[in-house]
Amino acid sequence: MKKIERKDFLKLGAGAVAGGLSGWVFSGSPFMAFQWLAEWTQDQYVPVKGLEKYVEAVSDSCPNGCKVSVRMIGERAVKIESKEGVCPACQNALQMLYHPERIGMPLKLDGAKGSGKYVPVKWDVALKDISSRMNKLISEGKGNAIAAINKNESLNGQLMEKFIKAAGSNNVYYEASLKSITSATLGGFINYDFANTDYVLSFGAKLVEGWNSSVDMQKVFTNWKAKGTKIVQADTVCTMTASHANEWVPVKPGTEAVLAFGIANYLITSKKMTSSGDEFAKWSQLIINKFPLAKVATFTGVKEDVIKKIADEFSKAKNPVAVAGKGGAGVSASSAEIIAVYCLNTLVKSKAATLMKNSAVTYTGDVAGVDALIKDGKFSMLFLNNANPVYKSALGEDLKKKMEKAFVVSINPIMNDSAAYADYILPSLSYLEAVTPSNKEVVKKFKESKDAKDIIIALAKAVDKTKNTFSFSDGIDSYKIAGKDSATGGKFSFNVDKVKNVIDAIEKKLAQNAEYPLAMVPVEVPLVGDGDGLAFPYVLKSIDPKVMLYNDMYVQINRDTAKKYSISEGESLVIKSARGKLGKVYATLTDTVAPDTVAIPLGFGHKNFTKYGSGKGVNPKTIMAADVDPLTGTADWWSTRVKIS
Amino acid sequence: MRRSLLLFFTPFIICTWFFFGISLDGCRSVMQADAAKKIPFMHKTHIEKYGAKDCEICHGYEENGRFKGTPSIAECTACHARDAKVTSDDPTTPRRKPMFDAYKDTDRPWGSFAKQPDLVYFSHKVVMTAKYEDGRLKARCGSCHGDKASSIDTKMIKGKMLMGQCMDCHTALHISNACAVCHD
Amino acid sequence: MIVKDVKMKRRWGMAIDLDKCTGCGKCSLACNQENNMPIFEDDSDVPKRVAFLELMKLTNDRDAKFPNVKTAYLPKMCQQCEGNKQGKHPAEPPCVTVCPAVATDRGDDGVVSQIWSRCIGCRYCQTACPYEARAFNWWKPEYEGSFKNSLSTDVSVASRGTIVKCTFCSHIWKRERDKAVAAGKLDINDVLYTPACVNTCPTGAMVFGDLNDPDSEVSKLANSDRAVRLTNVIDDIKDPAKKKALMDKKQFPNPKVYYLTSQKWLRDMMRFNPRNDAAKKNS
Amino acid sequence: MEKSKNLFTAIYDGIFGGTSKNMRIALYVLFGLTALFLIFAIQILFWGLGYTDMDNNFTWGAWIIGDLGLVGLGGGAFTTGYILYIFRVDKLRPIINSTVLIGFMCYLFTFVFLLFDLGQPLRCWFGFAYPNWGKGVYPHSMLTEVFFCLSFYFCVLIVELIPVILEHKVLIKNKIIAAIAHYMHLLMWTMAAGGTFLSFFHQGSLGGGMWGVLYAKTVWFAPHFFYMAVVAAMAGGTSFMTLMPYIAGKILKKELVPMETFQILTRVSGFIFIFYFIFRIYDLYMVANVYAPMGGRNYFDMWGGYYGFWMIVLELILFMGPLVFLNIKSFRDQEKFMVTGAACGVGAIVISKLSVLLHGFSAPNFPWKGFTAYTPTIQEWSITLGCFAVMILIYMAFVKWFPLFPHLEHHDEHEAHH
Repeated sequence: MKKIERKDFLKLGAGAVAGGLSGWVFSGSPFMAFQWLAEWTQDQYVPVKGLEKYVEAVSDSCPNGCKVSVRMIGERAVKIESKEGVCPACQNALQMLYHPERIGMPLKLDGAKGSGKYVPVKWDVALKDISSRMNKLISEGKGNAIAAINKNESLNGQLMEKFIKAAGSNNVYYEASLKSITSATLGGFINYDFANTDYVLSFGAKLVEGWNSSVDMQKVFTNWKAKGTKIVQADTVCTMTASHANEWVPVKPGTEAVLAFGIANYLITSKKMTSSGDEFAKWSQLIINKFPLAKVATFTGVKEDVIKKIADEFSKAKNPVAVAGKGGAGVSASSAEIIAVYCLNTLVKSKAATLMKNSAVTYTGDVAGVDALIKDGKFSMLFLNNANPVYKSALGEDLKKKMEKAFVVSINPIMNDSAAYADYILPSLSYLEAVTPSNKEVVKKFKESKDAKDIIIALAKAVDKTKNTFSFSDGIDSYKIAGKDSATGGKFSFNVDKVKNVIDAIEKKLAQNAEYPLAMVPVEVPLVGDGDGLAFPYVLKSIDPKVMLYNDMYVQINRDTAKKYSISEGESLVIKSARGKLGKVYATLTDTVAPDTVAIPLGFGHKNFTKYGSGKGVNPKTIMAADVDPLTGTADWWSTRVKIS
Repeated sequence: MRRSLLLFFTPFIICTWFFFGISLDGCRSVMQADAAKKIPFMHKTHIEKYGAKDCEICHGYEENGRFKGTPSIAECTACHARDAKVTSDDPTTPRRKPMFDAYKDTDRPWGSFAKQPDLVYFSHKVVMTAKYEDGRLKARCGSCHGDKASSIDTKMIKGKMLMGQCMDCHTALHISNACAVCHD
Repeated sequence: MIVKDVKMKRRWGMAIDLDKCTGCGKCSLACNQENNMPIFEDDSDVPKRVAFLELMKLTNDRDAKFPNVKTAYLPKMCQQCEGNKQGKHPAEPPCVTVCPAVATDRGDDGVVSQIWSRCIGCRYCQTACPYEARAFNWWKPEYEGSFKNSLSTDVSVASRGTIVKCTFCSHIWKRERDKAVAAGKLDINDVLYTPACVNTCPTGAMVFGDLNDPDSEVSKLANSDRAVRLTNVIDDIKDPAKKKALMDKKQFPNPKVYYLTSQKWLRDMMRFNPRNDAAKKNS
Repeated sequence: MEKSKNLFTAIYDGIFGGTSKNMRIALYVLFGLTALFLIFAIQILFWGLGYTDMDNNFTWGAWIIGDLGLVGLGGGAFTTGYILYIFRVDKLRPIINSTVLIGFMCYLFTFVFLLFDLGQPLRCWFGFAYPNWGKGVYPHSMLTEVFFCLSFYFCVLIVELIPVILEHKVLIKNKIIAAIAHYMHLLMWTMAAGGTFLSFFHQGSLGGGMWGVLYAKTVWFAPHFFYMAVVAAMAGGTSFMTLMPYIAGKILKKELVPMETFQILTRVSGFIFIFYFIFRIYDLYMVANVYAPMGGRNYFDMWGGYYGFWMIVLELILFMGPLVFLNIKSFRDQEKFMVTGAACGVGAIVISKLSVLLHGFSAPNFPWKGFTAYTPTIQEWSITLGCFAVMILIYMAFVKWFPLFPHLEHHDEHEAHH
């Protein structure tokens, strides 16, 4: 036997190591270890499993009352489906329901307004504080200094109206919408019988892009396509409605009203048609004198014979209807425009447009509308019912200043631009957590948030004067007192005294302006609408790169106009109007926009709308025209004179 | 030279064998479900004594066809009633089992036979109802789970499912092996 | 006993009527919800965005000037290409042949699958895809806080550095199949389903079904004159002999998503070269 | 403490000792780039590819450009080896070690780049474990072919490189090592032959076939692309293999490789460049006239944005270098023309690879979309340049410490004898 040397140990060791390694490798475990490592380094999330079921729910927060079927996995809602159609907000409700920035407790301002510093408080503390302030105001005889702005006419808006009226104030308003401005102008909103019309003459209404009730309009659109209803769209930008229309009348920005005057003029003078509205004679005289066809043609850029042709077709159609209210989710029109278009309906005796009224909703208070409240209204206490006027109103900056001086209570589930100026934020629910007569809550309520209806009822009960406003204490019972729509709209009046000024203002706005040579009109982006969608990531996921890319917002400019101002694709722009200037936006050149027009996306530029919605683009309403219309009580911001540099 | 080879290869072979074994065991234990069985359950006794021939009595399906898996304690206490006697001479009535007292009705104190990763969509119902043209079932419980019905072991019967096993069966039974058949 | 091959007899396809599409974007919402799309703080980083269904806005301002312009929205998802038989080569989608790890593959029902756990993240399939239909997880898919609660269990969450794509919601088919089997239906080939986007379309612009079934609505639409497939120039050649000759020289994507339109401008915009297209050159 | 300080000074002197000031600055830059490479490598490997400017449209970027360039130019190794070992052109022997080393490094860093480009680098073995081989003899996926041929050829290069290391003056004193080195050299022709065989495949697949088979992407589709890439690698690679030792020689101010060797190699290169040029013209003709119209597109419409048609023009201009200077004897005999020719050849190859990538990805896939651009981020630049820095450092180390240029050593010995 040879002596064992150090060398031999080396050999033994080498053999052992090599053997161990090969054994390990051949067992396949390194490959599994790799797989593991790959999964472990990335912390793969596995959704919690559970039993699948479907639960029916009805939306109580949107005026349409969307009916949906929610797919549940255990206690979690994972998908919203609907057979009958659902509006974008209701379809995206899961993102609201499970938003990481949901407010779970009543919040009390703890710092300067707008600082965003809030401390959570108990419900009874918050209610007590609010009610004592209300009691004080009412006892001092300043009940009318309490104001409220509702998002829409859904049941909680109606309850809010009842509550504020009971407190002795007239100041309940609704965010500017088609219904609110039409009602303020005509005394009732218009119920269009679109199913039975054969000719639709739309003055800038983005019929398929969220206008009025998007669910109904999608159905109407399908019906039109099937029946071959003729759609004529007057629009500045080639929108989807304009593209789908049988005829697109490319009018110059902001001249939809003038086109309506022209058509009315032609129908009255050549066809001897008359309207049944009050002061028709006075109005027709005004229009005929002010807007001869030649002048209309120069203003609108539509040739005289085209106007005549449209008017002829419109008057000869079996059941024509003219539609006013420019825009999709965000609607803007002057009272003169609404009246002129409704006048067209009365001239041809359209059966498809009826004035309606909701028994529980009045849109005007001491002043005509929400922007009038901001401009002229005096309030020392303001309730915001899911409304976001700071963002949505063209006068939002003014409202901020007024809110700093007043006591503001905001009822909403997630932070928004207006709630950031509130003294109290009372957390409400998404509709999936709410109870309605037809369904139980689909998902448990988030922390201590409460149904807006319950919050309003609790508030009413806590205030001495309004203690007996509601005979019930549970929101579910409020469905009994829900308002009903009925065709008892007010008498249609041309209101010539007030409208005359509006018409003058339109004429002035359209006159040549050397300082501000361009017109800025808004366009809406799918799902974003006028801004409500922006807090939700799945909405952001669908935005076209030609609208927003890397948080930069793009405005659309006509190619020839861009050449005139030597703007190239993607160049950064500063847009200025008489009211101020916008932050940096970028240009995208397209021929879908009329010459000398800047089409700017609406709905971006939130300052405080969760981390997903904030700081994305700019809000054009801050520089948009803000002359408050005496009848609608809202600013007609649609077309604004601007310059670019 | 021969000595050198011997010195090298002896530990080489031993270590290869040893580490191969250990690593393979390690892999297997990773692939397999938790072996701990808190409640000793004997399949064979239950089947023979009480005639529970159909596995679906305990391992049934939800309404939408998803497999329920292991039964909940409620299903055990349905026979082994919580208020029955612990000892009894009557062999026909199931006795109370004190070990259930520690559990709620909704508990399922058993581990799965094999857990599938999240990206596998496996439907017991579809596999169990697939038939040949002559009407015979393509798969039985035993095809994957082994002969549990006659098992007298009260220990957890562990299993492991690797994709290869699924694919072997699919190939043998001429079922598509395309990825999306099982994965999403 | 002879065991017959059990093949899917379905060949799923989709038809999207662009004349009916209003661009409401609900298909995109439904798709994001159904397929557990990751949520990032800034999803305006479009080039790195992870989404299966892209709502593309197209206009004809390449060919026309104001006011003769038109606009349309085009929901674009994976077009589930088939390729065509070229000589001895079997028909293969452009992405499937290139994958080095067999992570993507075409099922019997014609749906191109993508298995993220097999994907090594080389992005060759993305390079090969002419429809930009595949998305790469450049970042780890995130679902901040309570957003996790809205995740469906039927679609697994992919890891960072893998490709994901639309599979016509094939998990819904599995779901429907389970339901049918539970209800006692044995022939799983009979089971029909509807992907999330089609299910939610409010105007009925999207139609989904079996292209193998000549009576199905989708095959009728696909065979109609209004059908046009995105940038698939082989469709422009009507002469079958010439078509075959061209297909022998080269494969074409031949997608199973058909866009329907009666508008000439839309058909033009779906070709790079409408005035001088392959049809004229080769006919 | 004292010890480590000593060690540090020893290492520092070992690397920087006896170098000129310029060389030291160059070394600092190279080490700096290497450090950046390491830092950003960790970031990319641990937190993913989100930090690059690649996106769902521009799926590949700097690293694949690096891959294409490295593999295309590293292809000189197989061509030179083949000419030396199979045709027995022994005049090439002085350059072969350098060639093998460059080839080795090119392939090594091709792997490194490929690894960085994977979203799941830990799953890189899937390429071997689950290859997409299809039913035929040849793999279905070009990338599978790349995986296999590249790794096999890399093994061949390692075997070819071993004698260079074994012939180190310390190691060669061991008799066994000397014998191994000797016999390995003798048998190297088998490696050269095998390597050439393997090279043909992966050159074709990574350089051209990978793009040529993308039938749905009209920008790239060209069935002959596979073969063109092989010719390109042979033409450009030989030029590259000339250029590197030449530059090293200029820096060291020594004749590392005799001029005669350079001229033989550049002559070969120029000759192959004629074929490559003809092939490229055929390629342009076919793509513009047959394949682009087949895919429904106009060839010139596909060029635009930042990476426009100027790339083709530049490439054609650069072609003139090798075609004229390397093929006409009177030019080739003059050192400056020879080097310019070789540099232009390398340039033409690099530009063609760049245009495959940049132009191919920037061209829109939809008729209503515009051209896109790609601006590599600091991470991409650092990793790309860092890899090149490491390559240069390795080459320098070999020049300094290993018998990379046998000619030089004979030369030195010769001088010592006198």
